[in-house]
Amino acid sequence: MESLHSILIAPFADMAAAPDFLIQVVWEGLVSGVLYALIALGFVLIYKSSRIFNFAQGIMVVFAALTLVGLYQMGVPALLAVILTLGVMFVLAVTIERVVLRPLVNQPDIILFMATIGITLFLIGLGETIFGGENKRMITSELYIPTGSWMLEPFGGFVSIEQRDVTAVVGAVALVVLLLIFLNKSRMGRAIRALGDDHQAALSVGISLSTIWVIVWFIAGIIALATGIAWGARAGVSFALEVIALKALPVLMLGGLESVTGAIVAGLAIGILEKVFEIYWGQPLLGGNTEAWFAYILALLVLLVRPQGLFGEKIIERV
Amino acid sequence: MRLNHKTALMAGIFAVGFAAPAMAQDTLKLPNMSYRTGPFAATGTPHMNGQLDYMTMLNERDGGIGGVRIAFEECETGYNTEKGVECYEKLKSEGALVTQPWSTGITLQVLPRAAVDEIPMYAPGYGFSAMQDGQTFKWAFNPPTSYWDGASMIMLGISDGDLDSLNGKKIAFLHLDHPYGKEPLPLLEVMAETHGFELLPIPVGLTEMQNQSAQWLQIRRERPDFVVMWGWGAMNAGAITEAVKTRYPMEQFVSVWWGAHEPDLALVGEQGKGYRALSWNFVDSESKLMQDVKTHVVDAGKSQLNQSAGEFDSTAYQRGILMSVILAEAVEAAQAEAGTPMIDQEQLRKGLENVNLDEARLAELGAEEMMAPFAMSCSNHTGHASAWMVEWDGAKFVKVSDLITADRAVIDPLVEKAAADYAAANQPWDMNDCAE
Amino acid sequence: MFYRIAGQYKTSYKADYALFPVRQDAILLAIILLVAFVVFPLTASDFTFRALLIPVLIYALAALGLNILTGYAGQLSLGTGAFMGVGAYACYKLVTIFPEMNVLVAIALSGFFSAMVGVAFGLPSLRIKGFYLAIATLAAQFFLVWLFQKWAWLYNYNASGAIQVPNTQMFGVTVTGARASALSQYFVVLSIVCVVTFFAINITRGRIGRTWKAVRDMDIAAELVGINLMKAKLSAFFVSSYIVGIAGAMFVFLWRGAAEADLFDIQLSFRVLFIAIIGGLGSILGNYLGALLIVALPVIIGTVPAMFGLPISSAMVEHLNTMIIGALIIGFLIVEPHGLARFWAMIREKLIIWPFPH
Amino acid sequence: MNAHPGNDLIVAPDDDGIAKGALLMDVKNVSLAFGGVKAITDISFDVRKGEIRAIIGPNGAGKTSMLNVINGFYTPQTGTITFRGHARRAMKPHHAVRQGIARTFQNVALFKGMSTLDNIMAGRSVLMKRNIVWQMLWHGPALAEEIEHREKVEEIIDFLEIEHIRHTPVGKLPYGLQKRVELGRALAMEPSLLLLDEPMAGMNLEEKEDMSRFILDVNQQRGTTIALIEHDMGVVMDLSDRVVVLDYGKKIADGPPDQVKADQAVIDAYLGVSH
Amino acid sequence: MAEAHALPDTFPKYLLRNAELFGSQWAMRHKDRGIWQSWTWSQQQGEIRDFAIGLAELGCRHGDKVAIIGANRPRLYWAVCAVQSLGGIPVPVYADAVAEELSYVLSHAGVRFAVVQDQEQVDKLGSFADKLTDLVAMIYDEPRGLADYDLSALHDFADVQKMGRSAQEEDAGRAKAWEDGIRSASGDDISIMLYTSGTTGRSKGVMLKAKNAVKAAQDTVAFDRLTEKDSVLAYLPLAWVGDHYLNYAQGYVSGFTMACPESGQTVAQDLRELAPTFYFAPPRVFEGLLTSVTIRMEDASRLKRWLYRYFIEVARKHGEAILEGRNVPLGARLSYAFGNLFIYGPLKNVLGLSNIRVAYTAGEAIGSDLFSYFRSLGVNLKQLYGQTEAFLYVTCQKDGEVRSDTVGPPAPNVDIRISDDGEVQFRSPGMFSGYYLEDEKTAETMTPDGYVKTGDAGFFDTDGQLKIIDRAKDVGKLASGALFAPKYLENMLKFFPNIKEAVAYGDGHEHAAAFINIDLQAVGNWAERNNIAYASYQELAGHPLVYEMIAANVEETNRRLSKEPMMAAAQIRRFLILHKELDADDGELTRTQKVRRSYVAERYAPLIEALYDGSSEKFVETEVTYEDGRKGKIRATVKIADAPVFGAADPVREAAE
Repeated sequence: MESLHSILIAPFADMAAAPDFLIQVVWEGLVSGVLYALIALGFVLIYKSSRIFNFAQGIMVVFAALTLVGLYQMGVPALLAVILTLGVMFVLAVTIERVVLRPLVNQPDIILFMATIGITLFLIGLGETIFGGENKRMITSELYIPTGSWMLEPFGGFVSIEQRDVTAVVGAVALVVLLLIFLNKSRMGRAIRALGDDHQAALSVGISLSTIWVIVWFIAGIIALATGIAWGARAGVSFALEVIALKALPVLMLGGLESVTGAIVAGLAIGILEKVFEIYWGQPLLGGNTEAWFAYILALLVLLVRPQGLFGEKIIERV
Repeated sequence: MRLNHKTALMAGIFAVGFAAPAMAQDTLKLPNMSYRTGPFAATGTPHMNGQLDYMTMLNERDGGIGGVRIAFEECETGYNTEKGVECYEKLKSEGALVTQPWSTGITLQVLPRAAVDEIPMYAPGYGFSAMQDGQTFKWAFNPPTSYWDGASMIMLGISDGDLDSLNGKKIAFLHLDHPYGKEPLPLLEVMAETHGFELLPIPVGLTEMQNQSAQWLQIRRERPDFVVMWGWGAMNAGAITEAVKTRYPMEQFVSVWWGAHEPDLALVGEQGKGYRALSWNFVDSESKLMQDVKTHVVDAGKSQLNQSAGEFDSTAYQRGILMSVILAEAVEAAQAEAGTPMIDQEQLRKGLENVNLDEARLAELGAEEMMAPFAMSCSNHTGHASAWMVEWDGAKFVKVSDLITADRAVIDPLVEKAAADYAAANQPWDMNDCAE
Repeated sequence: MFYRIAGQYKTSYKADYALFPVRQDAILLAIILLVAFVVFPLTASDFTFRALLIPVLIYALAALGLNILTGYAGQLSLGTGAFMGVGAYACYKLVTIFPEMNVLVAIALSGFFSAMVGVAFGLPSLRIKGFYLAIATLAAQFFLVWLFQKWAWLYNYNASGAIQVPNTQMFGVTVTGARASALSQYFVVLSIVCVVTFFAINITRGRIGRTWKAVRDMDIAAELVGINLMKAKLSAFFVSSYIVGIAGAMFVFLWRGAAEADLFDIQLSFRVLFIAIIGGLGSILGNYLGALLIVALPVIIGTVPAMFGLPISSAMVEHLNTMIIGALIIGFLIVEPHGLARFWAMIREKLIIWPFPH
Repeated sequence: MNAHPGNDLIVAPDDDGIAKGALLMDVKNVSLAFGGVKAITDISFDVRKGEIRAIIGPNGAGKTSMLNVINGFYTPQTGTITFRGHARRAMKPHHAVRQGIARTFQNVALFKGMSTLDNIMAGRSVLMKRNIVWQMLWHGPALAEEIEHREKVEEIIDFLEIEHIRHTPVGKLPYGLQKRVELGRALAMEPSLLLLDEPMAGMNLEEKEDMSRFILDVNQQRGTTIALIEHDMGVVMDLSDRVVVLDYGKKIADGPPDQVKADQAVIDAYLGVSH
Repeated sequence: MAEAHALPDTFPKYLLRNAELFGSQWAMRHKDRGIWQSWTWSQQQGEIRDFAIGLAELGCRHGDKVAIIGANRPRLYWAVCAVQSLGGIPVPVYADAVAEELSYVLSHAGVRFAVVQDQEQVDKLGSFADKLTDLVAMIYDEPRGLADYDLSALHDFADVQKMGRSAQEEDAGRAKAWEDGIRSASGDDISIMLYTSGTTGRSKGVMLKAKNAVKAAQDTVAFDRLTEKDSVLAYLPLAWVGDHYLNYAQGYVSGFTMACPESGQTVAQDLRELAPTFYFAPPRVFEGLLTSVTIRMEDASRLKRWLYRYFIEVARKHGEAILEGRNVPLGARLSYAFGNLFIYGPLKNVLGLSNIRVAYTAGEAIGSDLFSYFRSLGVNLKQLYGQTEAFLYVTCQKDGEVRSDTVGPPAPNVDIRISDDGEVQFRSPGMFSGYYLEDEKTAETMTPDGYVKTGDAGFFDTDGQLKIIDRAKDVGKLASGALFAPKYLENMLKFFPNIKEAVAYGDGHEHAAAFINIDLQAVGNWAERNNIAYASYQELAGHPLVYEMIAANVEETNRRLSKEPMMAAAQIRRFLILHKELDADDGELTRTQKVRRSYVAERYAPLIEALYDGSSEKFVETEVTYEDGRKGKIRATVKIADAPVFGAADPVREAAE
């Protein structure tokens, strides 16, 4: 009886008792969710265009952020460093296309998946070799990202909102909007979308497959840099960031591997729900740290009901 | 022809595999299990640089210890326990005189093995607190002070020496969810009971170190009177930034010595003012010790440290120097007792038991401002040096307390029990005979 | 060349089903076993045992378990590490609750616990397929590791949260704990691995193995030839998790000596997955080859700079090592996506038709 | 020391006590729809023991759906199927196999990574009983069982003349041979009713002749009842004893080939679509 | 009971003996259902007994002819013995014989039963059933497709065995009676009737008496020391004397294991699996093997090619000497041992020749390079010369005394003489007792003093080995009166890999001359390697460099001829390379790919004229038939080349004197 109370009633009572705190929790979750969604977006783009489950998206975030900070530390002005980093990400995209994707065309999914894990290891080694393994500070102010915070005071409590988080959210929204415009309006974008359905159809647009791949990986690189800046601003830049990228997996599954909308919605949902669950159920009842698994279990439960994910297309079995 | 290339590749791989590793001779093999990679590299690297640079300094300045050069080889573990065990075996096979496991996880794995292999284990400022019981832990040493000592000193520090003033208070214990982070818990639980404060352990998983918003939301909700941090690596930076964000009063935020790490605080700068840490060492870049290191190593370009980031003046780097100072003391003591510069593991163990860094010796070394004096013995493998509270003033750490000494009355019985339990769980277990 | 198969014909199906229908394979295996059981024990150092041989064997066994699930039954798993953990913690509990229990029995029993957990997390495989299924195993991975941390009963409320392997004896020889010699642990590991491998070969070549492969190749068709998909998938999860579980128990009891929850993190899962894939999915031999490459190679690479006296810091070696392993994985996937086992099969085929090229 | 060399007559194993010519399966008023789309509308027909029954019709007539209903892959909304005296509407495909219904597929559905032998052996999974413990030990009962079934499978391999590809992974075989292996796998299940979904699709003339011969041999020598879907009218008319014609999911004719051929509705249906 | 100690004189008697002596030794294997199904001698005896008694139940009696038609299958071999055990006469017939031919043989022999392999043969026999008035029943091995045939006169082999078994069950003495029947049989009974394939005229039924057949086999089994430990792969046509003798007769006498391949297409694979110890193949099989080795080695890696070339050279130098146990330097032995490890062993392994103790080739001449190649690898390859009428062996080579250009000294107990006109004649233990129902032809073949005319021309070489040069009727004389044996020349030419076919002329002419067909594959390869472009056979054939190459071959032929006293006069002075390949579709070759010399001469008369009128080229127009049956004409100007001749040491004008 008591346990039922603590599971079903007490958490909601808590929420009602301190709505400001609830808002803070949701906001924190939302910010995480935006970043999850960004990482997942990189996954989705690559998966849509090449059926590759790109495990390296996480390390690309770290690598982009490290490159940016590393270049700055070498004395390159901040904004130039951003441009140079984009150049590095482009070179990376071209290299991956040439060295990894092209020879592995038509291999089974799991092989490509493993290859991206190989890329991950390689980039970790490369990044550590060049930039060292220690934690670095993101060059937040140098990039004109505001660092202060706003204090809202609703319901007699307070909600602290970091300006850089707001920047991250705004930046992410802008990035997504730009991306959607690109995908829907440009010829290249349409080719990428078509690729998900049919290679031939995409080729008929007149753009070669390898060009598309380079572009897609490059876009994934841009997203990675954006994610890296946003996340790095919160917790510094180090290889520990990579583990966060694993969170993108349940986001993807939940959203459906091919759905851009799915990635965004699922990212936000997971970000908020895991935080709320952790604060109101996990910490009081389960000893905390439930964020380590909440997203996966949630995705699993949803998949049991909808095996193709929330926004995936229904799979009809035929013989 | 593809096959032939592949065959050649395989042949090469196996050829390399069976070649025996070369061995150097006539050196004191004092290897270190370092981690300059991975999420803990940030705090690990300066310590390891310090350890290495002091040994290099001895080699450069004195030609080693007792005329024998020191081979301070590093084996990279990445804070990974598996790699650590591999390193242990590798270094053991190379004839290491000492094992410095550098992570509580690795320490726990290596502890029983080192006892069987009869290699002294040197875990300065970390490891298993019960290792102070030299009678049980014949081969393990954790000078100058243990985590339980540290926890006790922090409690004394925040209560200004009056533990009962903590009665009714709520103290959050923000720790890495790892053997290291859990280490002080038994002591804190006992103290909470005795002194009537509420202990709220808040673990931080390895994957959450950089995103502790859940933990800090909990702290915000629970509003503890103090947050005691037992973090490492990227966790500390994460916690400090979150604390600032959550507007947790910095003066109620205290860390164990690893939290006295300037780069972590540099992230928040002025906003970190009032943050405190217990430290058994203090920066004194002008001391003779540090100046010798600067002259012989840093300026000679033989150091790996990151000068531009001010690493030389950092607490962590200088703490690393002191870690090697203690070990070098032990080697000297061992050489004196053995009457030969080339010592073996058993002799080094004896040497460690005979380390006596009293004020005079510290002054002789030029480190009198840098740490408190202590001495080890057969039955005391920790030495229990006292420590200071240091506080971040927005740019650097400053001493804000006198030397604090741990409360032995609480700790020693716990140590005794833990040591006995340990020996029981690891039967058969060889004890150290300290009667002589 | 050395394979002379002329005259090695089979006059009964029984002979056709011999473990090694080709004599030279049997000879080769005999040589390998001789080296493993006699030559290594006489020559290898503790370091070789502890850093190379024992981990290679244990990882190979874990990869074998995974391979049954992923390579034979086609169900991708990213949770191997956690299932190893279940085996390890189960073994620890068994040994501490029943101190009189022979550690071999404890290891064998601990596999059943991981098998049970494996089946539980395998249930979603009936509805979820392909990469989506990976989420089920990932959920297992993260949830179980969390459980290992939070459920203090599992580590006997040990302050450090770690489990410490006690010294136990078998036939008067200490085989676990710090007092066990590397040699005795090696023998125990080797024997278990040999026996399990033998069983695994038998299962995979018989009816059950065929059922798994059928499900892997085309599950709809498998169902329509009368294979009960639920039974097939869950039996694969069971057998796979059992083997992975005892590999986990051995991992801690016969190699590491102590463990904390993080040991069984996703990196371990990936490592085992690498071994299975580089070795060759759907192969038994591949697991050993893969383990040799993934486990032994870094150790060997680590000794190379020292051998040539190169002044490279150990951290740099580690960084380069990570890069090399990453590049190797990509390289191997490009050159031979079916893994080292296929590579060996090609060499063997070449040796059989030597001197002809095809 | 094999006691039975050469080629023993393969005896139909489905000793189900149903006399030749008696009712084996009765499909009654079956309808099937996906969403709102009707695939099959109220179809009834029967299959008698020992006959070759053809189901024909233009593209999209619902032929494959009909087979899918018969072997339990689809569950019809209405109607019953009585097989060997047991009536049912829904069942799991593997239960259908246990009841004695085996099938092949329009697009070959073999286990690509497995050899011909293993594919056919997989068809006997249902008939093999040894549990995992025996399988682990292999030597002894599991091996004896394996050999027992291997002998049966070798008979099929011999029967279908695919000895030379016994150990070839089926993914590497040409299409015609794959079809043959698939037939072998279905035969391995020792079915009382064999469903063939366009067994000759995509084959050249020679392959079609071979396949026709195998189908006839299966029917005659093993006494297996066959229901087949086929596009090639010539083949159907030659092979089958009775034909049921579907169009747009409805039955439009049913009877012996000659009668069906002359049926006006059938002629119209086939003229309506170009072939 | 004196008989018990004497050697058996019929094959069924050997069956009983073998079942007793080697009861648990393997008698028969058959690759079937993926494995080598095997029977021991006692199992084989059981199978044969059941079938024989069943056959007897069907009415088979002493003297009945029983046709055996099909591929090499254990049951057909058992049928042979079963028939013999009943005193009947098995008549094996070529399975690929057309209905017409089959109908002639079966009605000529008056078969009462036919044991056939499968539906195909049943159908074939059915097509002329009206002619087989004596036929009582047909028994088939494979039931496939025969289910709905009229069953009254058609029996499954297994059913007949079943009948046999139930007869034994009913009458316990039946088996004993069967064995007694065998024991009491006479060696004078006809053991088998083999119809010679009719290259000329109708097939003739060669009757072989049991005791003669057995004696011949005993001799050669002793000669090659064959034992029950040996094994063979029976892949040659069942109806051919070679198969019956080498596998069946020798098998029963020695007790070795006979193995039947899975099918005609899998012989190479089966050979490789089985690795028999005794092997027979006609030269073209060895040639095919060598060609495939050469071609496959071309694609091998550089290292392998080098190893191959190096060690084959070592083998060429020392291999035969080592095989024959002659003195070889230690270094060479060592090289050879390495060669064995890296090349010879693996090569023999992939060819299935690893365990060969004795191998024979016969039927046509074999090139010395080809012959030496296999011998140098350590394959004890030898030649024999034989005939159906002799029950195979006339001559055969002894181990260690092997040459490629002779067929060896007379086989044990064989008496050979060369007639005045050069024809080889013999008397042998296995000699036939006459053609069935054709006494006239028997008389034509036998000399009055009991020798058999072989129809082959030949002579004994100095070391007593027989050399066969041609069919006796083809041997002609040059205008000078010197011996001219066209086939001999042709064979010598054909041993060059570049020459596929040769047609030699010279009978009645001043000198010998030849048409040559190049081997498109070999010469084409050569052209490719030397960057010689060509669009057609015709173009390649006319290429000057090709002429040069062939001229060198002809010259070498002449050099060799000059060393042979009998042949030196017939050196080839002029030759031409024919502009088209000789083709069976154009009637230039028989269907068995033998040159029809006279037809070619007629068709290319202008070219022959040119060979002898000294002109250096000649325009010809030839009608050809394309593969699809259309006819067309090809035109070409064919060059004629001269070849140097070598002085003979001692020209001999007459052959056998």
